[in-house]
Amino acid sequence: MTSKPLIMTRRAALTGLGTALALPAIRPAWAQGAPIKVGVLHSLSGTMAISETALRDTVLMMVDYANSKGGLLGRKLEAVVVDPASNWPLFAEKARELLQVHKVDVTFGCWTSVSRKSVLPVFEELKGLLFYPVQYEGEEESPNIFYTGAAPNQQAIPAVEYLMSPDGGDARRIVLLGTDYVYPRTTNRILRGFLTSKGIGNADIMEEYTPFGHSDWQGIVSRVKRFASEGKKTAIVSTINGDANVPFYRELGNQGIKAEDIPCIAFSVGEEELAGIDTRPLVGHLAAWNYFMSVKGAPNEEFLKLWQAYIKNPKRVTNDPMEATYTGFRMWMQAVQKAGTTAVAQVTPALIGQTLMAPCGYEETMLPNHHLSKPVFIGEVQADGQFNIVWKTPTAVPAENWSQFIPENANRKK
Amino acid sequence: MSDEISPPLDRTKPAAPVLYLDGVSVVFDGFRALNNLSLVVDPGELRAIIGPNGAGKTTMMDVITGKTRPTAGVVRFRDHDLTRLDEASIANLGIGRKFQKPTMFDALTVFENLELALKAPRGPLACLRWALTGEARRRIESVMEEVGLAARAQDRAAILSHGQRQWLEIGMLLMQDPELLLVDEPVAGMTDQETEHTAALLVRIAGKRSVVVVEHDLEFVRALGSKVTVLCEGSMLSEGSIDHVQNDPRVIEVYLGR
Amino acid sequence: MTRFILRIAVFLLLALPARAQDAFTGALPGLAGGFGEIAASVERLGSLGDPRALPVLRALQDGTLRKAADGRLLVPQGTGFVDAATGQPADAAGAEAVRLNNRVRQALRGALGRLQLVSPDAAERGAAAEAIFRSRGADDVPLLQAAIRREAVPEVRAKMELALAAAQLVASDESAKREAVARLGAAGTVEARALLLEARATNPGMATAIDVSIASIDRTLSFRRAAETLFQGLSLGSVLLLAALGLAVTFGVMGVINMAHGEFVMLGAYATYMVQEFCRGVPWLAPWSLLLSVPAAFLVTAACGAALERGLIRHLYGRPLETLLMTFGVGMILQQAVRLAFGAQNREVISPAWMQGTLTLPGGIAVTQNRLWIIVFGLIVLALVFAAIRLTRFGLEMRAVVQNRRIAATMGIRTGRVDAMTFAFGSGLAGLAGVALSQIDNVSPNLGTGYIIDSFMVVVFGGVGSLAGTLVGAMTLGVVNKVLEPWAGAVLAKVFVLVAIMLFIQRRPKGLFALKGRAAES
Amino acid sequence: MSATLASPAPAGTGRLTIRLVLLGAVLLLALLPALNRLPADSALHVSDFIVSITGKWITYAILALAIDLAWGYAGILSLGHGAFFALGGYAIGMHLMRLIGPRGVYGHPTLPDFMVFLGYKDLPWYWLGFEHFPYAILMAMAVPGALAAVVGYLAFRSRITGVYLSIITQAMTYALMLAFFRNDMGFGGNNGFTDFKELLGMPLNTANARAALFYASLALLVASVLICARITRSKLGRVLVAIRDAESRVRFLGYDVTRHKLFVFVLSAMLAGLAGALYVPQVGIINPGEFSPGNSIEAVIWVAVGGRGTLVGALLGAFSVNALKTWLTTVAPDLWLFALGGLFVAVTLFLPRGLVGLFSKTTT
Repeated sequence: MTSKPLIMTRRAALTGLGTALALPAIRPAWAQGAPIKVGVLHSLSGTMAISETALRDTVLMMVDYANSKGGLLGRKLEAVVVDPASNWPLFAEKARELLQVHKVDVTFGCWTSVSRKSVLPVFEELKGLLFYPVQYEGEEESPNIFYTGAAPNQQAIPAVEYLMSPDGGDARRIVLLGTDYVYPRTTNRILRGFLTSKGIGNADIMEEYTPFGHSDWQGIVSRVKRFASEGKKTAIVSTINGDANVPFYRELGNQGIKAEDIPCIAFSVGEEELAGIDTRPLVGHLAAWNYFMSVKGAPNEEFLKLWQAYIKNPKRVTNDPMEATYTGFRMWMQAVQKAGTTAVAQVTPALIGQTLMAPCGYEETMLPNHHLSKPVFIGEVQADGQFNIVWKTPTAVPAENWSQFIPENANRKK
Repeated sequence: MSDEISPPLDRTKPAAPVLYLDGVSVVFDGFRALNNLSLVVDPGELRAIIGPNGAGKTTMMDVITGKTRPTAGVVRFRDHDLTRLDEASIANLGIGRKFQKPTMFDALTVFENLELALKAPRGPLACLRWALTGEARRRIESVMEEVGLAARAQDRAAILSHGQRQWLEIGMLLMQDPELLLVDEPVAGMTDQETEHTAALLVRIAGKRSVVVVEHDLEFVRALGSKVTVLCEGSMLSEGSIDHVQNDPRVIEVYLGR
Repeated sequence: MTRFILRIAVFLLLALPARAQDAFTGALPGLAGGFGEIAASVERLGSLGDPRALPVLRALQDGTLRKAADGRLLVPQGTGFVDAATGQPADAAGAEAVRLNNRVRQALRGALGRLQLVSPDAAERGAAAEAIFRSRGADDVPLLQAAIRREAVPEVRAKMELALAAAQLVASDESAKREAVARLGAAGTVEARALLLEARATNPGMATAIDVSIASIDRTLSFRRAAETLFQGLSLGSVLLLAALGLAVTFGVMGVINMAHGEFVMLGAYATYMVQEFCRGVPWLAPWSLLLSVPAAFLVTAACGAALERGLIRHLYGRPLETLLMTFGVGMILQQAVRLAFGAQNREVISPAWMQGTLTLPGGIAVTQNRLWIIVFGLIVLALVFAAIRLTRFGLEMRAVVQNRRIAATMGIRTGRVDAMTFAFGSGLAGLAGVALSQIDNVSPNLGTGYIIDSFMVVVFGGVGSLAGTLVGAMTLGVVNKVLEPWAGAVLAKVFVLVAIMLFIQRRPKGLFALKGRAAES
Repeated sequence: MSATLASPAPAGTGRLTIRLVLLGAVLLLALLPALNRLPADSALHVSDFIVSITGKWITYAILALAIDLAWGYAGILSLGHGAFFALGGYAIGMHLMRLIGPRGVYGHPTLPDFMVFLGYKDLPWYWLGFEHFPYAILMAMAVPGALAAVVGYLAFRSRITGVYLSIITQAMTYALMLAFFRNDMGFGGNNGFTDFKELLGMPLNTANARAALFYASLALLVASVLICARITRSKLGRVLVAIRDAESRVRFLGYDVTRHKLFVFVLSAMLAGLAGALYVPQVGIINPGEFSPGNSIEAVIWVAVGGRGTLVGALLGAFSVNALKTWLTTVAPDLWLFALGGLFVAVTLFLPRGLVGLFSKTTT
């Protein structure tokens, strides 16, 4: 890592110090064009720091980017960074602090669903604006949150369709492996509904959950091998989260599960995660995302250049949630310009219908359900830790945050 | 040890023993700390126990007070089988113990230490409701008087001198109002005058209660003027008056020879 | 190389009727198309038996096959490229690599297998047989029969026979099929079972024979499964053993509760990473990096341990609970320091080749190499710890200080130094655990936190101060966990084990291998 | 064996000062929600943030008191008190979930969303009764109390003390954390319970509700201080200190140490449970992360920082460490762990009696 984040933080720290000291007293009045405040609510310590620090850096990069373009509405942008420390009640507390004490105009933050669920009531109560940049299980809609990651229909279902296609290996037996929390549970429930609709019976589905940070995959991987020996082509759909992936993939490699025989498609493994794994034994295993670093085209090149220059490391990778952060930030900037103010009440309607040529190379649109239309890519792991895109949707897919495969959603009016 | 096997006690005899040990053995990892030890203490008796280091004196006290379970043998207090009871129940039956190294509660004052030892209901709720009555206060004050700590009532036990700590612990023993007192090396660290005072105190107590004293200091034991039991390697070596045991060749060999 | 190609040519001419030479060039353009076309043309190239196909397919597999803008395919040769169809040198400027997907890889494996069945290298022939086994087709039967006739190496021959059986299962010859069913049944592998199940659906007439074979495989497999569960348990146990050994020294011997123990494990893993990065720059050192990191990790964490003991812990002797709280603070600091120094992301530690893949033991029991080595490593470390405590001067002084500090001091032992060394020793052992964990887990700042409670449980369960207890405790916990896992799931298995330990400590508060007697009483 | 440091509350005039300071602090705290009602531009205005965060700290302070009662007085260092706190939180969380009723995203009349989602047809039996507030509050005390009774009985009976007890209680909270993370437990898995709507007919997320919860917490804090003071000043308090300093000696005086320890441990767990029950509606979420061993250790450290064995110390520690943490996670998001970790080290090393030790004149 470079020392860049440290320096940034110190700057953020100083501004934070200023506001914190002024906390009980009257806040200093800015002479003219008080800066626009951008809250950054990502864990910098604890278990989620591994994923979320890169997003913190992405937001800081975007603040720099906006300022280099002369700010917004003639005002400077200023980031307020806090550390909710992977602690969910602390997320709620910090959200309230950002909104009430620092009076931020917009917040970018959260990774896990539980952290989002924890801050949701706060944002709704205080009429804040949150951009949530990670793919998630859907089944939610809040007037105060914009979801710039994928809904299940933009990731999970195309991925399984691919596995069942001739190109993906004609899988007819599916292993659903996940970390035991709501995103895998929901995704797998949706997938079960989808698989049933495709004529795959329950006997051909294996579902297994492990705790967070699970590190001993020996038993499960051998059970998968056994399950795959029932005479039908088998594939693994992994919703394994975070830290558990490295030991999982190591075990997969060591037990000799080759992508040609039992391909494994992951929804939570991106370039950042692969950076910690020796990918040579894993070539050919898959991931489904709405963006890969290896996407070709000018929008992505611009994004990469911006990022690697900001982080001062030409080798640092980008990933899907970073792209979603970037896209969300750009759309927010556009909406602010359109609305002529940062007031949430005006920015929110201005956001709907915003379009952006995103780094993924497709034009993405903010839909009335606060989700984006996004393309879906399937990438194969390469020996160099990048993904080779083997399949993509022809156009951006609109998000369905209420899945049609969940029976309880049947009577929900669209 | 079931009750049926243990030897019947003759309750008709006026002086049934207070403490009755028969064939008690304690084995730690093959090491015999006590070896077929038998001991009988009568009501009101003052008994001194001496023996070289490792003779099993402290282990014997541990067995009586429930700290250590015997590997074999009978341990009775009046008609209670002590091998089945824990320390607290044994203490509540009326056996008080003073430790070799004076042990008390350093964070509490002298008064409070004695108050804790005072015979009273011991349950948590009873302790919560406990209020110091005039009578209890008088008892504590009289014991403080007796052990010479009246002036230090409000001092913390931590700042007492070694001798004063010995006294405080004896005082706590008295507060418990036990039928049998086990006193382990009560005069270590005491001045001659204090030692004399202690001997007199123990003799005085012994009239009403049974007292077992473990001590190295033979002068002190002589001052007690009681029956003496000599332990060696976990067994009884000799028993009788101080003169008798001092002249017993086996005792001399153990203390001086080999 | 030329001789080899000649042999292929001769063999192919013998084995197959001559086909039109331009079938090869006809199949090539497909490689420049979509994945479906690539796969189809790979299959055609494989079945053509044209010697020119081999370099093309190999280049495709290695990712070095290029396609030019005009659709010509370029194969690397020497420093440049040649046109795959004509063999003429060609300019690769502007050409892009032909990409693979799993379907292509599958086809490629079969095609290369068919072509490599005549390779002079026995290992390559064996791999080829395995590849055909996986991608078998009815066409492979004559190919394999010819290869088996010429094969001299028994192991390779066995693999070929198995592949033949797999191919016969999808061919039309009924009697050969029956034979194949029996042979696959005798093979007793998961893969054979899968083939048989597949065949059962398409050959209803042979259902009974197939069921007999499957039943025989299932018997073999259930035995193998039990053995593998045991191995997995021992493997988990050895990880726990490594993590707990350091605690057995610092907690068991010194009575110091070091909540930063997990962070020391993490530091050991980062030391492994650092050594690897250093060795990467020195090519001849690179293969030894993991071995080098063993002493490096030990020294780094031992130094940290010594610093912690001298700087902080020694002021708190006799106050174990304070030490616990203080080291928790130290753990927080270490974790964040590493996070700032190395970044929050995982670091990649590459396993050396000898630690990758699976080893098949007699009886077909498959064990993963990295786990196997960690078991060996754990036992070696245990033996060294035992030797260090029992046989060295340092061990003697350590035991003396533990038993009676004052007397040890009067005998001229510098107790402060012994304390520091003992603590450093225990911390160094944590570093060794870090080396092992870098091979199976994330190298991230959180690495150690997942192991600390389990390690404490091992030490408490086994009996504080007893190395034998630590060994038995770790292995028991590992095996019990793995035996329970299939029924209860990974989480409940762990919860059950924790509850069981809490109840067990009821019965034996001092653990399995308790020290008894007066020494333990005080 | 166990900690030998001293000191029940200092006697005489010191005690009076402490009472006055405490009374002043309580009055000051009681003013906060009122100041919150002042117009936002008033110099004395206190933001919602301050009110809600202070309310949260008050529940932490109750937890700290509970820990101090067990550790500072009876020498029982439980590293699992976070579990009692979390169980209390779950009990009230279950009540709050039941109150959501058909307002959940799936509109099911009785089942919470996550149950609809996992395909439950009926409420599991252990959810029955939680629609009644008194029952939920009872459970917020009874469940932690019962757990403490079982674990405590097993541990104290076999005389597991000191660090062993700490390790066992830590394993207890760890096991509970793993268990509650399981979605199949019927407690919402990792997501736990969130998006509460109302409590006792009062919509949450309003200034009124915040003030009410704040005063309820403050009342419980005052009650806890009084209960703890009543205990520590009684002979029971002295027995506990005696157990802390020389457990076996207390046995030889005829006290049933197991019962005394169990009494205080269960009481402490129940207090922690109640604190958790007040904490959850204020922060709006309860999830298994509350069971994480680190949380329990942190709570113990509040007590150590403030000064254990004194009730004021526990309060002081809980407020000061949490205030510091809130401030630092914003001011120095990358470096606050150094500051906090360093504080823990410094306090154990240089201030064995905690911050209170700085002010108290009594000598040891």
